Amino acid sequence: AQNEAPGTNEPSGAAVQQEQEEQEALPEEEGITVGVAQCTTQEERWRNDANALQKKADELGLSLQMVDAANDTATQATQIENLVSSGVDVILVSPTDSDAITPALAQAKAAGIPVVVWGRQANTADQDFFIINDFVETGKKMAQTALEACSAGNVVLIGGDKSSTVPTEMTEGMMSVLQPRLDDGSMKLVFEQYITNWMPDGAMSAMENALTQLGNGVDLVLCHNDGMAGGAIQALEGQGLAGTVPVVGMDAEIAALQRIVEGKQYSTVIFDHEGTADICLRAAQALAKGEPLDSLAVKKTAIEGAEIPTGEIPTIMITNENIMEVCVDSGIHTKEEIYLNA
Amino acid sequence: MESRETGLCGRLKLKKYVRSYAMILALASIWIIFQAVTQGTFLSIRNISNLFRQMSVVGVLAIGMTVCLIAGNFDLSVGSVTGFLGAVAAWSISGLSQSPMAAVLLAVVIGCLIGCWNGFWIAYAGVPAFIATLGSSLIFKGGLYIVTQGTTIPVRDPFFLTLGQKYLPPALGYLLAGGTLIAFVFFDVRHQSSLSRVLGEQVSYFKRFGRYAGYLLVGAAFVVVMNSYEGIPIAVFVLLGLSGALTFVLAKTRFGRKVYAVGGNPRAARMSGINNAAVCMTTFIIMGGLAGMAGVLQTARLAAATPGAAMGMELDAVASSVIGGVSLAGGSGKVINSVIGALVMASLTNGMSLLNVNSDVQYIVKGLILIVAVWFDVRMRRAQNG
Amino acid sequence: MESRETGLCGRLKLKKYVRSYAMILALASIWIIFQAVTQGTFLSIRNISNLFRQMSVVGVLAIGMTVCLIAGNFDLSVGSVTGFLGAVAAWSISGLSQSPMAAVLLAVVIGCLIGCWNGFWIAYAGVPAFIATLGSSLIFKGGLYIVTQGTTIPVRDPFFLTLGQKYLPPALGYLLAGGTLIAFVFFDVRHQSSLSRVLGEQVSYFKRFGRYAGYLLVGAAFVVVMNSYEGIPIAVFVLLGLSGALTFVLAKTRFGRKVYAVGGNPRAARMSGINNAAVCMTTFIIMGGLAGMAGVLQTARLAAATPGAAMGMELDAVASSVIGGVSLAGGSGKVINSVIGALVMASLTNGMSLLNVNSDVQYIVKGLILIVAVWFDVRMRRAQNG
Amino acid sequence: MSAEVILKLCGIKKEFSGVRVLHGIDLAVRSGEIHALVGENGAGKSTLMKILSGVYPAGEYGGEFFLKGAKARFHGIKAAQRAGIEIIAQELELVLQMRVYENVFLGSGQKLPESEMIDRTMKVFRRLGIPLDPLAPVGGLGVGQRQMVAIAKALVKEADVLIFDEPTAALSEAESQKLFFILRELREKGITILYISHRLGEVLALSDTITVLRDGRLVETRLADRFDEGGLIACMIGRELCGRFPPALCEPGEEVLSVRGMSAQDSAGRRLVDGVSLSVRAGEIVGIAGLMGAGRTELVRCIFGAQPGRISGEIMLCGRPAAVSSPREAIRSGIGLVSEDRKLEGLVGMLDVMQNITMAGLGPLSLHGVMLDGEARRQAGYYVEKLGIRCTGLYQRVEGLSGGNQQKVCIAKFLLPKPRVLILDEPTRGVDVGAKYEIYELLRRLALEGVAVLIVSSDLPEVLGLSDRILVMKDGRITGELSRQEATQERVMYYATMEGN
Ligand SMILES: Nc1ncnc2c1ncn2[C@@H]1O[C@H](COP(=O)(O)OP(=O)(O)OP(=O)(O)O)[C@@H](O)[C@H]1O
Ligand SMILES: Nc1ncnc2c1ncn2[C@@H]1O[C@H](COP(=O)(O)OP(=O)(O)OP(=O)(O)O)[C@@H](O)[C@H]1O
Ligand SMILES: O[C@@H]1[C@@H](O)[C@H](O)OC[C@H]1O
Ligand SMILES: [Mg+2]
Ligand SMILES: [Mg+2]
Repeated sequence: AQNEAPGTNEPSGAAVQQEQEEQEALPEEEGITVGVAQCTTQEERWRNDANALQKKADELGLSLQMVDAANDTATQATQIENLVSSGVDVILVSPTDSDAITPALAQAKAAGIPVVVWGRQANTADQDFFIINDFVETGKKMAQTALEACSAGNVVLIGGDKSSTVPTEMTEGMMSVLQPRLDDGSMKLVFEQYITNWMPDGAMSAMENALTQLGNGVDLVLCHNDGMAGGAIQALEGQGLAGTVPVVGMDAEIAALQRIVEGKQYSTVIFDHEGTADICLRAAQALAKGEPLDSLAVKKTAIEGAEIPTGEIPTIMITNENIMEVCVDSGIHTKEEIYLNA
Repeated sequence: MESRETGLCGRLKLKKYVRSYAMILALASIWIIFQAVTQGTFLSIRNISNLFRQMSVVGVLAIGMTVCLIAGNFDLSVGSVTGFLGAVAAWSISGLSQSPMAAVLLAVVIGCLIGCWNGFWIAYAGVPAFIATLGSSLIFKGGLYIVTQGTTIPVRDPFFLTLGQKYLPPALGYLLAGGTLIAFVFFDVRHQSSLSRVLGEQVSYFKRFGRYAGYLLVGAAFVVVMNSYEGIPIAVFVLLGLSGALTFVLAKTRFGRKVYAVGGNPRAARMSGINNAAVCMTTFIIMGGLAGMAGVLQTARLAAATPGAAMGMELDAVASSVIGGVSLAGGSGKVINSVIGALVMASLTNGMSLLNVNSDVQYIVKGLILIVAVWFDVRMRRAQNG
Repeated sequence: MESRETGLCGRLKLKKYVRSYAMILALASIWIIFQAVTQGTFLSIRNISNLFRQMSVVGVLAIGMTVCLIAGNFDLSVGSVTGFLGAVAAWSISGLSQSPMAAVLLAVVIGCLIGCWNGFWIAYAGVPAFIATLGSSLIFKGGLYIVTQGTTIPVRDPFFLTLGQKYLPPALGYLLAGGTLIAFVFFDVRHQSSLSRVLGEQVSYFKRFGRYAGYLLVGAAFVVVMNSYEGIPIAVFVLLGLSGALTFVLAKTRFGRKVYAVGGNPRAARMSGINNAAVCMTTFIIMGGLAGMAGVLQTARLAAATPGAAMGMELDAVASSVIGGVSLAGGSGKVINSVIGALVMASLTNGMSLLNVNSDVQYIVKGLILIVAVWFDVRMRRAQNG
Repeated sequence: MSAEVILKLCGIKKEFSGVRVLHGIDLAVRSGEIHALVGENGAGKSTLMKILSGVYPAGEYGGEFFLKGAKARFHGIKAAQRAGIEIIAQELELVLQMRVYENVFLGSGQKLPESEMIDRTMKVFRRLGIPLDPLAPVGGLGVGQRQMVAIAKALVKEADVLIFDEPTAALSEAESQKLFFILRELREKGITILYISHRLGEVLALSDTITVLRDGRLVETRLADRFDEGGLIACMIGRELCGRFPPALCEPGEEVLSVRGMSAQDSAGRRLVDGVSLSVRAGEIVGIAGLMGAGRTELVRCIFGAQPGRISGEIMLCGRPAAVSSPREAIRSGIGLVSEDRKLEGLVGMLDVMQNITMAGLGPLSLHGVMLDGEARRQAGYYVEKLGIRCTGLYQRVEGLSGGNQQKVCIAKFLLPKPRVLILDEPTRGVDVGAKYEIYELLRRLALEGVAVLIVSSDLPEVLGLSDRILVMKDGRITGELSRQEATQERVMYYATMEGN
């Protein structure tokens, strides 16, 4: 847990002290506590968000109270209720589920606490700012990038655990791009499987089975995240095919970046964590102070009859072409980290 | 001689109380610690209300699991089945435009049918409960994905949502609590006096009224706290009602006796003319119906049925029962203790989430507290039994 | 009289064989059905090799679980612990630049210590295994996230990866199989002759050599199939080796007897002067060490440790054992049957995935087949026992 | 007879949850004697022996005892075993899933190859004179055979002091005699034997010294030849017992139970019961005698619908055919069976006395499915009093009762549904003389009320004294029928050991 500074309203002695120090340093921000309810921090993509948020909060002099729901809808509802109980000034939430979150947000509303939603949509008017990461869009982008590497042949799709809606949305996006080619017969979706708990081991077995079934006749592998892409590439490795079949993933895990420069994985998706954190927290700060949000919103989204000001989470496709500029030049990783094995 | 023996019997009974108090003591310690480290948030009236609402779904499953466990079985499918039935309820409202009552009924009835299915394989086909219910868990997980199509089914029906989100009017709360207490004292007085008629000894009035006073205190405190927030949450009321009903069934009915006998020594039960298979089947039907109710509460609480709803909740349900001292070997246990167990689990989750610590640390602390709390309970009991 | 009873005993023995054959029969049916519907892919040499590799991690856990189950306990923490230890191994190579041997050792030793921890709470502090291992499961889940920092730890050490990905040279495969068979026949002949000396009755040579021929056939078929792909996968070899060792421990050592006794009737065991707590503790240490090995195999297979690794695998492990006829009540079971159980589970997953049907349908079909296969097994056994 | 004292007990006290069951026992046991311990059910015999053998470790009891002059403080059974004390407990503790020889050598601490264990097991059984397959799973054995396994288990160990807690309760005369022979042999070797039994005849014949316990106090220790049976009984129960069996008064009435051509096979196709026909009339007590393994238990289990495997034959109740394929149907049609194995099939240990007693008669004790608690308590209380079940109250767990009192609970359970046919398999297993008489009286009274009573017992004097008619079984067949007048021990034994047909 060393990479995460403890939350500043942590009641333990050291943290309290730290908080006091901060308050002395930044007297004008005294008292603003942002409750952050994350869907999970067990995946690198979300952990990076958490880290970026913490870093940004320190810069802005905000206190964070972070909780994470380990991808469980009921837990998240509970946690938001708890945040409301503990009297935070703003709530920042990445919903585990778009609808299931609504009663909890209604409670926040009732308690007069403004809400910023990020990562996934919340289907309720009880929110004040919305920063979207649209998985249908992401799926589309991934498929489009994949078509650069391979535009005909047998496609294998390895999806995430259907206990969240993400896999369904990503597949929807991917299919909308591939559909014309599937229709004209130049591409064939030969294998589509969704892996319990997003387990890389399950993805590896599924890929082994796909290769066996198709006599290695696979031309493109679409994976819903990098962990599973890693499993799929292991299976390809077993057949000496790693590097010859393009594999697409998401999340920009360090292991995936390494594979990209090795040529074993074709692409991944990075969520601009710093940018996300910046928008989220500035929106939160503005809401807490009652300031306008105009400069942060790029558009308005109509949700349940309300027009919610909306910001955008930047996502960037990463391939071997742009990996240096996106990941190294921006300072996210060092070149040595990425080129460890290449 | 007689009087000495009844005196002893009194003492034994007292010990039984102490036994359930051990876990209450552990719970109290957990609460006090959280209260201290959350600087007062944990035991705020609002959070107490949250806590109880948060435990209600698992609580309903836990009391059903208690019945299964007492009969010497268990049900690994309740997580999936709860999710599935919650989705069925949501879909019957949103997709089929059924009335909320019909949706609740549908979930409970299908739940009972699923219970029949599980019970059939276990009681009549002889498949071990572990496999039969693991299989069912897979089946209804698949069913859940089919019903939800991998996305969320939102529910907007206000009456339905009431179940998960609204509160009893305060006055009604007081009325119900008062009524329950009076009924309880009435039946207990009758019971005690018939007892003393047989055992030929007066049960000490002092002790008895002490007990009534205790119940009154706990009940009143509960209702006052709940009412000073918004009232008793309806989901909590449902849980308490079902717990009361099941407690009655287990303690006072013929079926209840059979459940304990079958779980305690199946061969002896069979040799006493009990139809073990039918008893086992019935416990699963009860469990299924309760899973239906839990699914409804879960969907109403979240205003939506999600593909991941209630996943893994079977473990929480079993854990609640075991924390409450129900033995996995069957033959012993009480519904009320499982509710306390569920409260312990919910308190750990709630308290940890109020604290601003990393989720990995949360897991570790939660695991440790769980073990230590049960160990304390076990130790107390051992010390009592010499 | 004497001879009549020994005759009966012979028949009883035969029945036991039929008993393990029942699940083999079910397995065979599953294989044949999949072979038909996958149009020959399922039983292709390549897929058989895949199948065995895919089952090896769960297999290692299942044999450990068998020991726990026989002793009347079980371990819900093995999923988390396996993930944690796999990450520890990965981190000791990638982060600490340890040698692969050291990494394996570290994982196994820490595994044994975790076993001690579990065993301590269960055997000495009296915490029910369900709670103690559920708590541990939370603790090491937290530990896993701390070690991995929520991200994948890639491993490149070629020697380490060998464990998960490479094959024994075909010649070595033949040699080992041959050697094992010869050793087995040698010891069996010795054992049988000492038995027949005592029982004063000749065990039919015909039956005996029939049995040897059977083993030879199965063993040879296995090695030939594996060798005609790339050889016996090292992970599978590890699983078989560990199974052999544990079979020996359970069947032929004093500790093994004690495990059965403690699980079969703890009071009887205690009355016979057995130190139940020590036996229970040891079974958890074995389980922990095996979880370490399983973690290593898992990491080697994926060439990486991931935060979600082995999540929920405890259920697969218990399921494998139960499918293999190990009773959750303790006192009976065999390692080899659990391996067969793991093979059944892996076959279902593999076959369904070859078929590429919808994942929701897969869950349903898998659940159904699981129940029906075990039901068939139970029925066969019942029919045999009248 | 003035050998040294090997065991010396000083003021041994023991209480369970506040109830004192041993009030300071002082006793000296001489080396190489057979020292019998007698007393009513619940007198504290087993408890005392459990203290000596480390079942209740040091610290859980008051007082102290010395073994060979040294103070003994055992912290567990293992420690007692190491010191040379071995117990065969009253409630048999065997691992049913394991084979006979494995049980015999369980925890023996000896490192032996399998064939050696089998060999030694066979030798022990040969000495005991019973043909028992060392490889058979214990779960398939009858109670008597299990008792033999437990005895063998103690015999293969080298102990200085052997404690036998009612070893013969489930053995018939012939098997008991073999055991006595061995016990005397052991005595010759200098091994000390503590012996508990309710069969006073064998106690008088076998032991050198007899100690009588009553209500947790030692009332007498005397050389055996200073006692006669009447005196011993008086000493035990504090009063004289007039006549050991109540007189048979009645004229049998209508035929209540009639069994035709009953046969049962086990899974291996062996005939356990082979074409048995019998009938019992109202008011009649019919006894079934036979040696261990004769198939008596299987026969009565067939009648009760509790025998697994292939069963054929018909059962008539009061002249009408009755389909009895499960205990449930049997109980419904008015048949009750008190099983020989109370622990496995009789009691639910963790439930209380009331719940156990009412278990087979829940129907009449409930209204629309709701228990009539007052009535249930009244009825259970009635039988507790009537059978003299010694318990701390209706809410005591039956686990905590002494062996004999547990047996009485089992009997009460089947008295409560008021059966027309009551079958009792080893009805007085572990029951003391006083209580035995009460049970006999009760059975006789039931018979008078028109119940048909069928008893299976290995206690030959009991069968002879109680039954109006005796059937003798051998190898699953009835080999002889004797009226009360014709029946003698010799005749019964003749039929029980008859070769061929
Ligand atoms: N574990 C226990 N818990 C509570 N009471 C017990 C327990 N064990 C024995 N007792 C009580 O102690 C008393 C003595 O029991 P014990 O078993 O020593 O009697 P016993 O002389 O062996 O009788 P029996 O001839 O029936 O075997 C009885 O009243 C019994 O109820
Ligand atoms: N389940 C079983 N499997 C195999 N053999 C059995 C089984 N049950 C009983 N037997 C055998 O059947 C025979 C008849 O036993 P049964 O119990 O009827 O004898 P019994 O006359 O009642 O004698 P006792 O009860 O004194 O042992 C015995 O040899 C016993 O070992
Ligand atoms: O980043 C992905 C996340 O958004 C999804 O919820 O779970 C899988 C992850 O890989
Ligand atoms: Mg006794
Ligand atoms: Mg018998």
